[in-house]
Amino acid sequence: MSGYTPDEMMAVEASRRLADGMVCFVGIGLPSLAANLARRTHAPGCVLVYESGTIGSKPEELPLSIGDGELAETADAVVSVPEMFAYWLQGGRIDVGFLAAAQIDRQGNLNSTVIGPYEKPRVRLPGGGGAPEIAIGVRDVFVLLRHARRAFVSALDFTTSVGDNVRVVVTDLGILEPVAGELTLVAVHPGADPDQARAATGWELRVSDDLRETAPPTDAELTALRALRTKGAAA
Amino acid sequence: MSGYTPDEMMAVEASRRLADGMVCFVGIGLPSLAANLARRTHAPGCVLVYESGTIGSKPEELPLSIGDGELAETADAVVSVPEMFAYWLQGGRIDVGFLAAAQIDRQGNLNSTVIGPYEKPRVRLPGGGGAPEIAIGVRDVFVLLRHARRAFVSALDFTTSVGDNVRVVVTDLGILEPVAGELTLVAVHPGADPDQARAATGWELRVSDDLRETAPPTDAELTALRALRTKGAAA
Amino acid sequence: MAVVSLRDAVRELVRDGDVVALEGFTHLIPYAAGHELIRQGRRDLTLIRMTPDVLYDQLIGMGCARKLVFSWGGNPGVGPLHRLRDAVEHCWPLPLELEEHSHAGMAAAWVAGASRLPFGVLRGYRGGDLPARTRVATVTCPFTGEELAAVPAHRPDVGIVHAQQADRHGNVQLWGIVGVQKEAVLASARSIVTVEEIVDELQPRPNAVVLPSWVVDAVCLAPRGAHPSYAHGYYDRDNEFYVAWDPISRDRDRFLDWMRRHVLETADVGQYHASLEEAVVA
Amino acid sequence: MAVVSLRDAVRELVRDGDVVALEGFTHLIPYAAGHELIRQGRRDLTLIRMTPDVLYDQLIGMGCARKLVFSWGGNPGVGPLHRLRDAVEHCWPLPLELEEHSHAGMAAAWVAGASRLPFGVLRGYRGGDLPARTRVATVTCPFTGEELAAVPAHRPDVGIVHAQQADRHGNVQLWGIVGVQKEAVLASARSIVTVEEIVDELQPRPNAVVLPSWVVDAVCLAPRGAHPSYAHGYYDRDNEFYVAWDPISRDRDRFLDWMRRHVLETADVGQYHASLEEAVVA
Repeated sequence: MSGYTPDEMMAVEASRRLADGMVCFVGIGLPSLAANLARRTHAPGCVLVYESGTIGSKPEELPLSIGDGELAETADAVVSVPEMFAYWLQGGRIDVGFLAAAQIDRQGNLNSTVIGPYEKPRVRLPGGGGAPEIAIGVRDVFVLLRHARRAFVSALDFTTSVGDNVRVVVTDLGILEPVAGELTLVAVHPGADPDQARAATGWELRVSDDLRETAPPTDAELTALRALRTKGAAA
Repeated sequence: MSGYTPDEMMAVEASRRLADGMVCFVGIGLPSLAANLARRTHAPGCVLVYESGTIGSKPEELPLSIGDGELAETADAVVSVPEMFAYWLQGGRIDVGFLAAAQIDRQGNLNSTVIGPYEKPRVRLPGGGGAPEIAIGVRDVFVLLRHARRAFVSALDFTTSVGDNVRVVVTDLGILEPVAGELTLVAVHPGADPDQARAATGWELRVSDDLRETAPPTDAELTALRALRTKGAAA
Repeated sequence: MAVVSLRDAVRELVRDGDVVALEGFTHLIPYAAGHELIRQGRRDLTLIRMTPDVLYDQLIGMGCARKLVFSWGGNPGVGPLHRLRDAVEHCWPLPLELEEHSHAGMAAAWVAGASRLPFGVLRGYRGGDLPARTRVATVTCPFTGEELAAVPAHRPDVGIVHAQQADRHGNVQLWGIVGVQKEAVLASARSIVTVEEIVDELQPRPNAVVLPSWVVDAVCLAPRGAHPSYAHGYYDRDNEFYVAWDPISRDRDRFLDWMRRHVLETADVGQYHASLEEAVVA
Repeated sequence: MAVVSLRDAVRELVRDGDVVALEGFTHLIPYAAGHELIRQGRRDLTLIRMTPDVLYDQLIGMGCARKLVFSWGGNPGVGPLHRLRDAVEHCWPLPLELEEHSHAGMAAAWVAGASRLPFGVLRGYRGGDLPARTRVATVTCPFTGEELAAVPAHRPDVGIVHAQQADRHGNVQLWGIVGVQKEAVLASARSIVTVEEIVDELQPRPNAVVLPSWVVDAVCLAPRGAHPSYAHGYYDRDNEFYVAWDPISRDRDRFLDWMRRHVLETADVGQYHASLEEAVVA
């Protein structure tokens, strides 16, 4: 049980930041994994909200899409998509929103629109989806993003959402938090070091003076996490 | 069966103007009676919409209020009040709206707000409710109002809703329709004459050159009407 | 959210001078909560409701309200509200300020409030005298140039609604004609929901509105707490009561006597119903 | 409204150059109707949808679309849409104009369309590069002075959705995750609803959207017409198909071959499913 993947470390660390009773706007993939893990471990009352309109979903299996049937079946309430964005997100009722992106800059601004120029992109990405208003509508934005120079860039190709409410970026190497307006490495995961993070960052990464080491996933966390993943894989 | 009341004549005449398949925004009292009568006689596919949010209500008994439980139970759909006004009324999906009022002028403008000055009213009336937007949101407004000088006035104390879409005013004496922008007596009910209508109108009432006489309620109409009323009274 | 007594909820959550909405569109009108406001002698309230009916007549007649924000104030299917008229026409027991809208305007103001927008937009308030007498403005569509009406959002201090059920966690479900109750709760800074029943688990129902426990401040058990209004699936509207209210409310003394007997001298909704049954027997 | 064949509905109601929305938020995506658009060779369409997924990848790859109005274009949980990318990055088979919004902006545009308002208002589109690239403007609150975003209403020529059931009169009911389907139908000048089943009478269900027959132009029977999306209560999402689409759609020839075999050379949704089963067996 002592071995674990970088993705597992990311999901575990993100889940730890969710407190019981928090209301979370959850996307698919690692965020959904992290939020469901929190619900299965230390935060059983964590409320999962999916942008498809499900409020308080309690899926047994990890969904592949944000609109899987189980999310509706296990929800406290299902509302229309316009209501979700107007009454619930814009209504200021969501504590935490998870975001991912193709690029992030040192202010926590995110790009999920294009790589290259907008009119003639080298890579056309899926686009903003819920991100622009999640970024300004929730109290705390958590970003989950693997560390790489092409992702941690000095200048975004396109600003899809603004970084004002980004409180933490969890990567596969460590944890960044805004310090005096700039994302700063405040912790590294076991086995990683700050130089790896510096090398994987496209700007000159600040490192906190009291750099911490993340606690590795506990056996209980890994067991709960893998139970979730297995179910998801079996779906 | 040959005897009938002025109210019955009004309800029957109003019901005759509803064609099968028309979608009607219905208020309580005579409009509800007229619309339900139409549904029981010549227009079984007439769709009754109540502002409480019920669409396609098919009440067995006449409701006392626009929010009676039976309206919801027998509806094709029940929506929230905001949705009713935004998607359905403002959405332009309603053919006919019934309005009543305390006062009407020769342009069909209506007052259901105050008698006397607004700030120091002699009689404070219930207010506009749905009327201001029904008056501009439906294709045809039908007004049901008993003829009296205090109701048919040369100048309203307050304009609650505008007369632009008023197509007919059914009174206990006859029928008024706009002719060249002014409500004109185009028919009298059996037993009534234009002078009675003139005397009960606070402006100099125009009378159509080819004044018709309304057909009296048929036995079938009266039977259906009284069946409805009896049920309502027993509720 | 906690399941608490209605007395404690009103004591802790409603203050003199508050803007309070007790919503309900004919169905599920929160009478028990309104009566508790009267018992606790709240004063200077600004009362919001699309269709103020007999409950607001009672609150106004008992001197709880300073201002009314509304779109239709009558006794549905019966006639006028005599206490409302007496306050507006003769300042009894107190003057009552009015802010008057259309239903469509009120509905848009509720949606804006629930959406945390400062205003709602509608095609309305056209041509009549209402715009000159109320808080309404125009906005111009930046794409078409059309002028539309803007109404300021409702943002009450307290929103109060009645529902059929809550579960033990305080999740609320109401169904039937749902009116603007969801919007009233979500637009308010604080909220109280009275319920017919507390159940182990909410069963999803057609046309239901569900309010998760974390958007409600207090859930209070108040069986038959909507009387003389009704609770779909529990009891019917007491149409006879609405008819009987007309003569009771016409006369100031008779009104005050009725309120003393059935509200002030009863402690809760159970005693209120007992007092009504006694009155029928007597 | 009339119950007609999907072929006739598309032939009569959808024209080249139309603005068409086939909505569905992961659930109830109207694949059968989209495939019929491809079979009939519609061209120059402006396609609207919040979450264009594999169906729009197919329409774009087959050259039906001139423009896409959207907020998130991907294969949910899998990756990018290769046909969408190829059109945007390499103009294959045709250039594709994009009008790009956020989900919140698209939702507000749908609500405005259903409400027959020219624009929707939201607190959004702030600070990023999107406003410079799309149709969005600002409006100022006449009461508070706050600046808010305005989006132009969606008003498609044709709105197409899939639902679980219609009754014999053409009243439609859908339930589960309901997305923006009600808004898409009500915002459109014409509408087509494909259904899993036609029943004698609709039974009211929790969380259902009901569309009365008189707001729908054509109801078409299309069992399993949402595949590979799903119909709550009928069949599950075919997650494997979404995963399998990635390699199929990566390659132009393989894509065209797949479309020929399963869409162009099949006459309807029944034959489409038969062709998929054959492919598995083969």
